[in-house]
Amino acid sequence: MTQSTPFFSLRGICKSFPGVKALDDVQLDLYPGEVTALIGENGAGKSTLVKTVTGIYQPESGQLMLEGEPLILSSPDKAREHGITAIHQETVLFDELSVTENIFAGHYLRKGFFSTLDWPTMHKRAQQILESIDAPLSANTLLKHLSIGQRHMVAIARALSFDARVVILDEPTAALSHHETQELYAIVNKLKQAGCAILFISHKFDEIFSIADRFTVFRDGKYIDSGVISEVDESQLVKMMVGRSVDQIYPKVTVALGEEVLKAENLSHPTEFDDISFSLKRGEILGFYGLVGAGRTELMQGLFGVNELMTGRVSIEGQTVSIKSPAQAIAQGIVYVPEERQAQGAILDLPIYQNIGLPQLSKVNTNGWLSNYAEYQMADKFAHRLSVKAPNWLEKVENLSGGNQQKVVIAKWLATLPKVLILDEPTKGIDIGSKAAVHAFMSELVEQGLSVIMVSSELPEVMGMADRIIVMHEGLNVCQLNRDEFTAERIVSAATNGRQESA
Amino acid sequence: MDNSRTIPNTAQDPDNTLNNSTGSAVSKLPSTSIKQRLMSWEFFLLLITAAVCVANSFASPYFLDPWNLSDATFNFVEKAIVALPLALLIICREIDLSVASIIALASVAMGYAAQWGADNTTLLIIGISVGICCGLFNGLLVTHFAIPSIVITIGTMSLFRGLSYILLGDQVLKDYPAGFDYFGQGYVYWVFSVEFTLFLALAVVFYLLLHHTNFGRRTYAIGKNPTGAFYSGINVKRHRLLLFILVGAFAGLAAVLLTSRLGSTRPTIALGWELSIITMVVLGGVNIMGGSGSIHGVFIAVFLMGFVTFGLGLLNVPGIVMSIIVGAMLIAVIACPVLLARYLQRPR
Amino acid sequence: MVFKKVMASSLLAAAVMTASLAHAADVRVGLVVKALGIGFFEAANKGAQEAAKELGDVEVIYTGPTSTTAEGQIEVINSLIAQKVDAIAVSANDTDALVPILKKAQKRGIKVISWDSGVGKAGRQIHLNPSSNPLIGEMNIKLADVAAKAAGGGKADIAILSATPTSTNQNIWIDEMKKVLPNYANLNLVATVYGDDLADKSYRETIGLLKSHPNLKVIVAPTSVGIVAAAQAVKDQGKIGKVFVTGLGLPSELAGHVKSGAVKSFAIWNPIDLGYAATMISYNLVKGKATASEVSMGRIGTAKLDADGNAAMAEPFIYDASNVDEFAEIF
Amino acid sequence: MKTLFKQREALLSILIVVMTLAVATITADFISLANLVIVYNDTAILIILALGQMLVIITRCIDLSVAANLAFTAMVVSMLNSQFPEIPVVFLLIIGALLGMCLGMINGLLVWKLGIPAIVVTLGTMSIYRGAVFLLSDGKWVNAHEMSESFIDIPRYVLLGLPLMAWLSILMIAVMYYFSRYQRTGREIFAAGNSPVAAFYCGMDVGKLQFKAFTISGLLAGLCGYLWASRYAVAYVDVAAGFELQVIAACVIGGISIMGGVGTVLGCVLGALFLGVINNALPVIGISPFWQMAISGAVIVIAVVVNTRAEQGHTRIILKKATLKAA
Repeated sequence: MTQSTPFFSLRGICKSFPGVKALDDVQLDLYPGEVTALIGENGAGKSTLVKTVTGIYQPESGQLMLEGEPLILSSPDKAREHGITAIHQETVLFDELSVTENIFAGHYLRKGFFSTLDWPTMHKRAQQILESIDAPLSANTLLKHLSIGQRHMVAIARALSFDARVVILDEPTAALSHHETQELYAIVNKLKQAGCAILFISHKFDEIFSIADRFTVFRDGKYIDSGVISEVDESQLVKMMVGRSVDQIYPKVTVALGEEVLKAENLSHPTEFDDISFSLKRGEILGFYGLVGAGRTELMQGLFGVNELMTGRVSIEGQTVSIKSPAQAIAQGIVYVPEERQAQGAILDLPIYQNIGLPQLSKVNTNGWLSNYAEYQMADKFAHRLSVKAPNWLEKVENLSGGNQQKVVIAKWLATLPKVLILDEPTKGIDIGSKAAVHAFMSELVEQGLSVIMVSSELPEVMGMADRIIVMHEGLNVCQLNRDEFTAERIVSAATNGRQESA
Repeated sequence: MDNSRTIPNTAQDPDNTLNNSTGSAVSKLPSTSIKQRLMSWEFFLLLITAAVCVANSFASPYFLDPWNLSDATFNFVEKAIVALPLALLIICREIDLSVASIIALASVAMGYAAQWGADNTTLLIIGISVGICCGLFNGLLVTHFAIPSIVITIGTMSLFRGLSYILLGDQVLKDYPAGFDYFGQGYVYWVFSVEFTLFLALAVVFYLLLHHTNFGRRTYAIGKNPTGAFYSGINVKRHRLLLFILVGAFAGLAAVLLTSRLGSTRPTIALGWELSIITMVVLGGVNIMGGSGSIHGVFIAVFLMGFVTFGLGLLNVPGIVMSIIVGAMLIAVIACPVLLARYLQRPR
Repeated sequence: MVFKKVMASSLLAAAVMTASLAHAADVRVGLVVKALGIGFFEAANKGAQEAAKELGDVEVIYTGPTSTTAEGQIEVINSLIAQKVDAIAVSANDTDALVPILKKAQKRGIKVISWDSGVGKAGRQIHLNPSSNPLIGEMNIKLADVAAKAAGGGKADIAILSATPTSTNQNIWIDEMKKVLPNYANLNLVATVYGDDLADKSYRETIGLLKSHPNLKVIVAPTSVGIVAAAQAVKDQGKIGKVFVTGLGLPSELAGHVKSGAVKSFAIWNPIDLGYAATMISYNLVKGKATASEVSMGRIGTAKLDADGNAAMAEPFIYDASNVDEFAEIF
Repeated sequence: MKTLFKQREALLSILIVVMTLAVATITADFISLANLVIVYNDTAILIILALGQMLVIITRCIDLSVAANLAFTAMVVSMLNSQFPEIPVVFLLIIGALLGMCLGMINGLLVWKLGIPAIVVTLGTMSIYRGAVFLLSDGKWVNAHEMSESFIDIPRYVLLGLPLMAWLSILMIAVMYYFSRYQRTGREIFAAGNSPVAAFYCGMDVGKLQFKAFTISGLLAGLCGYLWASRYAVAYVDVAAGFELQVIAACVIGGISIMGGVGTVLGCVLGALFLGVINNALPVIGISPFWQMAISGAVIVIAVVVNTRAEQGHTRIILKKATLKAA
C-alpha cells in the first residue's frame, strides 16, 4: 500500500515570528492515497505548517515540492490552484453568507459572457457535496445559524468542492461527537480512494492509529521523526512528541485540602450550559475537561462575571456573592486567565509593567495619580516571581514569546492576591519550558493555599495536575472524578459521548 | 522559577511580605532616551509648525505681531477646547460627530435662559449642563445598546442641530446680560484672551489627566484592547460613558465661549465644526482607530492648523483653498510615517 | 514644554518687529461679501474696482467666506484687521454676530461700513442700503400683484422664498412687505420659506411650496439665488403660466426664465453701482471727508445719512421681456 | 434569520407606505401618481449615491468624500457644457462618471496601499475635492442660462411616465443588484467585509476589494455630478454640501451594518426612499422645515437602535435543548 515517491513534500522549511522560531528546518512527505498523521504538542508548529502549506504564510527558507516540481505558494489562491486545501482548526468562514457561498467563496462557478455567477449550479453542487458527506444541512442556510460541528462539515464540503489533491485536516474532530467522527473517517477514506494525499493533525492516538498510514512528529518547531504507523506504538510516539515520558513532567504535589473556598450551585445559561454545581477547597486544583466547545470556557466566564446571562448561586468562603462584572469578581478574589491570551488576557501594545498593574491601578497609585515608579516596583516583584524573560518590564507584551506572555497574564492576577485562580487552557500554544514552569508554579501556588480551577483539553495535563476532574459534554456536567478514579478511558468516553461508563 | 518562597494566597496578605520576595535586584524604571523623543510624532509636528511660522513671517509682515497672533487664536481655541476631550474619546476607540450640534443646542438653551433673565454664572452652568446631557444621551445609546458611536453620533448630529432649529427657527437670541462678553472677548493679561488662557490651562489639565492618572492609563488600555481591558476588571462601558459626558461638557463650554464671542445665537452656530475638530485630533497623532495619541501632539496640531490658516488668511487666500491645504496636510502627515517605515524596512 | 518657550520668544520678537512696521501709502479697503462666487457680488466687485481705478490710491481687497456663515465672515474680517486695512465694507450674513468683531476693528482704527445687508449700529459707522427698505418691500409686493394678475387675477395666494433665516436685508424687506400687504386685498401671504442662498435647497423648498399650496399663484424671492432656483422649479413642475416667480435677481441669470415665462418681471438695483458706492463711501470715511449727515458716492451723487447712519443709493429698476436682454450683457 | 432580514426590509417598506398614506390623509394629492413620480425622481440621486456608499461600508470603510466628488464633477461637466455646448450630453455623462471614478480611485489607493483608515483619507479628500472646485471655478457659479438646453432637459425627458433620471436610478439599482449577487467582485466585497481573515484564506485581496468599492462609489458620485448640475441647473462650490451624511444615513436606515459585511441592495434603496419620502412629505403636511433635521436625526437613531436590537442576542448554542428550541 505504500508508495515510494512522495506526492507533496517539504524540505528545510523555516518560519519565525517575533520571539519564536515556529518552524525550524522541518520536512514532511505526503503520499497519494495515504493519510499521514502529523503529531506534536500544542506549540510544536503544526498550525504554522498548515498556514505555510496553504500559502497564508511565506516560509523564510526551504522548499515545497509537488510531484517533484518546486512550488512557490505566494498566496492562498495559488495553493488552491494547485489543489492544496486545508480545513483549519478554528473554522474560518463567513458568518453572514449562505452555506453554498461558504463552499464556493473564492472559486465561484461562473458562466456566460459576463462571467455571471451560476447560483443554481452552485446550490445543486453544494447540496450534492453535503449529501455525499451525510451532512443534514440545507445549502441555503446562513452559516451563523449552524453549530460548530455543522460548520466543520461546511469546511469539509468546501475542501471537497474543488479537485483537491492534497487535503489537510487540522484537528478536525476536536469538536465533533463520536458519530460525527465516524462520518468523518468515512469521508477521509473516500478521499484516500480518490488518490488524495492527506495530512491529518490530531492529538488523539486512537484516531491516529485507526486512520493514518504514516506519521511525522514535530517538537518545538523541529522535525523529529517519521515512518509507517504500523511500525510504532503509542508510547514510542509520545516519547517522540514530548522528548521524555509522560509521567515525569507533571510536578503534582499533594496538598492537604483546606476549607471550602468557592461553592457554585445550579449555574445555568439559556444556551450554553445547564445546572452545574461544584465546590472548590483551599489548595485544590479542579480540572475541567471536555471537547472544544463543550461550554467550559463559557462557564468560567460566567464565574468571572463576563457572561451576563448566567444564573445560579456562587458563594465565596460561605458568603453568597453577586458577580456581574470582572471588577466584582476580582474584588471577590476570583481571577481568570483566559484562553484567548492575546485578545482577552493581555493588552499586547502596553508594556509588561502596565499590564501587571492594570487590574489594581487604584491600589498602586494613590489618589488616581499614576506613579510609574510604584507600579514598576510592584510589577517587578511578580514578573520576577514568574521569571518572565524580557530585557526590562518596559518591553511591550507583544514582543514576548507565547509562554512569557502567559506568565505576564498570570503575574498580573497574582498581583491582585486572589483566592481562586481560574486557568483556561493555560498551556495552549506555549513552549515546553514555559509549560513546565506554569505547571510547577501551579503546584507551588496550591501549596501556599490558593485554589485553582484549570480548564484543559489536554488529557495528560488534567490527569497530571488535577485533584478532581469535572467532565463537560454539550454544556452539561456529565461526570465528576476524584484523583483515584482517573482513567483516560472514563474521561475521554464521558467527554466524547456524554456517557459515564462504570469504572 | 526564581528563588522566592513567599506566595500571596489571600487578599489579606499584607503587602510587606512581598517585599521580601524580590530580595536582591530591584529593577529601576528605565527612562525614555533622547533619541526616542526626537523620533516622536510630536517632535515631527513641532518642526512642521516651526517651519510654518518661519514661512508665514516671511510671507506676510503682519504675522509676527502679538495682537494679530492673539486675534488669530480666536479662530481656533473654541474648537481646540473640544478637541482635548475628543482626543481622549478617540483614543478610547469611540468618536463623537455631534459636538458642533451640541454647541448649537447649548447656545440656544443659553440664549433662552438669558432672555428669561439668567445671570452670567447661571448661563455658564446651563451651557455646560446642556452639553453634559447631550453627551450622556450619546454615551448611553453607545454603551447601552453597543452601537458603533459613529452611527449614533451621525444621528444625534442631526437631532441636536434639528432641535436647535425647532427651538429657535429663524429667530435670533441676543439679549445676553452685560459682562457676558467677557468669556469670549475679554483679556486676562496683555494679549492673553480669556479663551486662550483657558485653553492653555485646560491643555495642562488634560495632559495630566491622560498621561499621569489612572484614568488616562485606563483610556489607553481600553483603546488598545477593549476586551482585554474588560477582562482586567476595567468598567469599559462606564469609562466610555464618562468620556462622552466629558466631551459633551466641553462642547457646552465651547458654546459659552462662542456665544459670548458672537454675542448672539442662531441655530446655524458652529456649523460644520465637527470635521475641523476631528482633523485637529487626528493631525495631532491620535490614531482614529484608537489606542494611541497624546495631548501634547493635539496641542501642537492645534497651533499648526491655526497658523497655517491664519498665515493664508493674511494673504487673503479664500477659506476653501485653506481647506485643501489642511486636507492634504492631514493625509500627508498620516502617510509620512507609513512611507518612512516602508522605506526603512526595505532590504539594505 | 519646549513649545511654549518657542511661542513666548516669538511673541517677544513679534512685539519688537511691529513697531517698525510702516503702513502702506495706499488706502486699502476690504470688501467683504456674503459668499464668494455669487453673481451679484461679483458684479459689485466690478464696481469697486472701477472706483479704485478712478481714485487711484485705493486698493480693494475682495474677499468673503465660501458659504454664507457668520463664523466664516468673522475669520475673514480677523485677517483683514491683522493686515491693518484702512476700511472694511461688509455685506453681512448676520446682523448681530458680526458686531463684536467689527467693534474690535473700529477700536484698532479701521473704518467700517456695511452695505447691501447691514450689521447692528454698534458695529459700523455707515450702512449703505441699495435702496430704501420700504421702497424695496413695496416694490416686491407690486411685482407680486402684477404677476398675480398675469396668473388669472382675482384672489391669489403668494409665498416668500428667502435666503437664510439670519439674513438681515431679507428679514427687513419681508417685514416691509408685510406692512404694505394689507393695501393689496387680493394677495394672501401663505408661507415664508428659506433656501439658505443654496440653489438646491431653494429648489426643493419651491417644490414643497407648490405641493403644499395648490392655489399658489406667485412666489416672491427677494434673493438672486432663490429666484433662479424657484423659476427652474416652476418650469420643471410644468406650472409655467399658473405660477409666476418674481423678486430680486440679476438680468443675466434670469433672461432665460423671462423667455420661458416662469418670470414675468423682476427688479434689481445696479450691483456695480452698489460696489462702486460702497468703495467711495469707505474712501471718504478714511480720508475724513464724511460728515454726520452726508457722504459723497462719486459719480452716483451724495448720500444723505439718517440719524442711525443709514444711506440709500437708488431706486430699484424693473426688468421684463422688453429690456432684460439689453441688461443681461452688463450684470 | 434570513427571514429577519426580509422582515427588516418588509418593515421598512411598510413604514414607507404607511408614511405616504398618512401624508395623503392631509394632502390627498401626495399619493397621486404624478406626485409619487416627483418624490421618486427627487430621491434618485440619493439612491444612486447610497448604492455606492453601501459597497464601501460593506468593506468596513466609509466614504465621506462622495458629496465633494459630486460637486467637483458637477462643476467640470457644467463648465465643459458652458464652454463647449456642442459636446453631446452623453459624453459629459461619461466624462463625469470617469472623473468621479478617478477621484474614488485616489481614495481607494490611499486606503489600499498606505493602509490609512478610510475615515481619515476621505475626511482629507473631502476638503481637497471641495477646494478643487473653487480652484477650478474661481468661486464662480455656472448658472442655468450658461448651460445648453439639452444639458438641462435630457434627465427631465419623460419616458413611459418617468423622467430619464428616475430610469437611470432604476437601471443603477438593477446593475448593482446584479453586481452584488451575480458578479465575483460583488460577492467578494460582501465576503471580505464579513470576515477579512476568512476572505484572505479564500485567496481574496481585501485591500484591493476596498479599492474597487471606492472606485465604484466614486464612479456613481461622478454620475450624480452631472445629474445634480442638470436637475438644479446650477453648479457652484457648495453644491451638495453635507449630503454625504444623508447618504450614510440612508445606508444606516437601510440596515447596512457600519461594521461591514451585512446589507442588501433592497435595504439600501428603501433607506434612501425613506429619507426621500420624509424630505418631500414635511413641507407638504405643513411641518415647519425647521423640524426636518431633527426628525431625520431621530429616525436615524431609532433605526440604528432597532437594527442592533434585532441583531443582538444570538449566542453560541451548545445545549441540545437550546438547539431544539432554536430549530
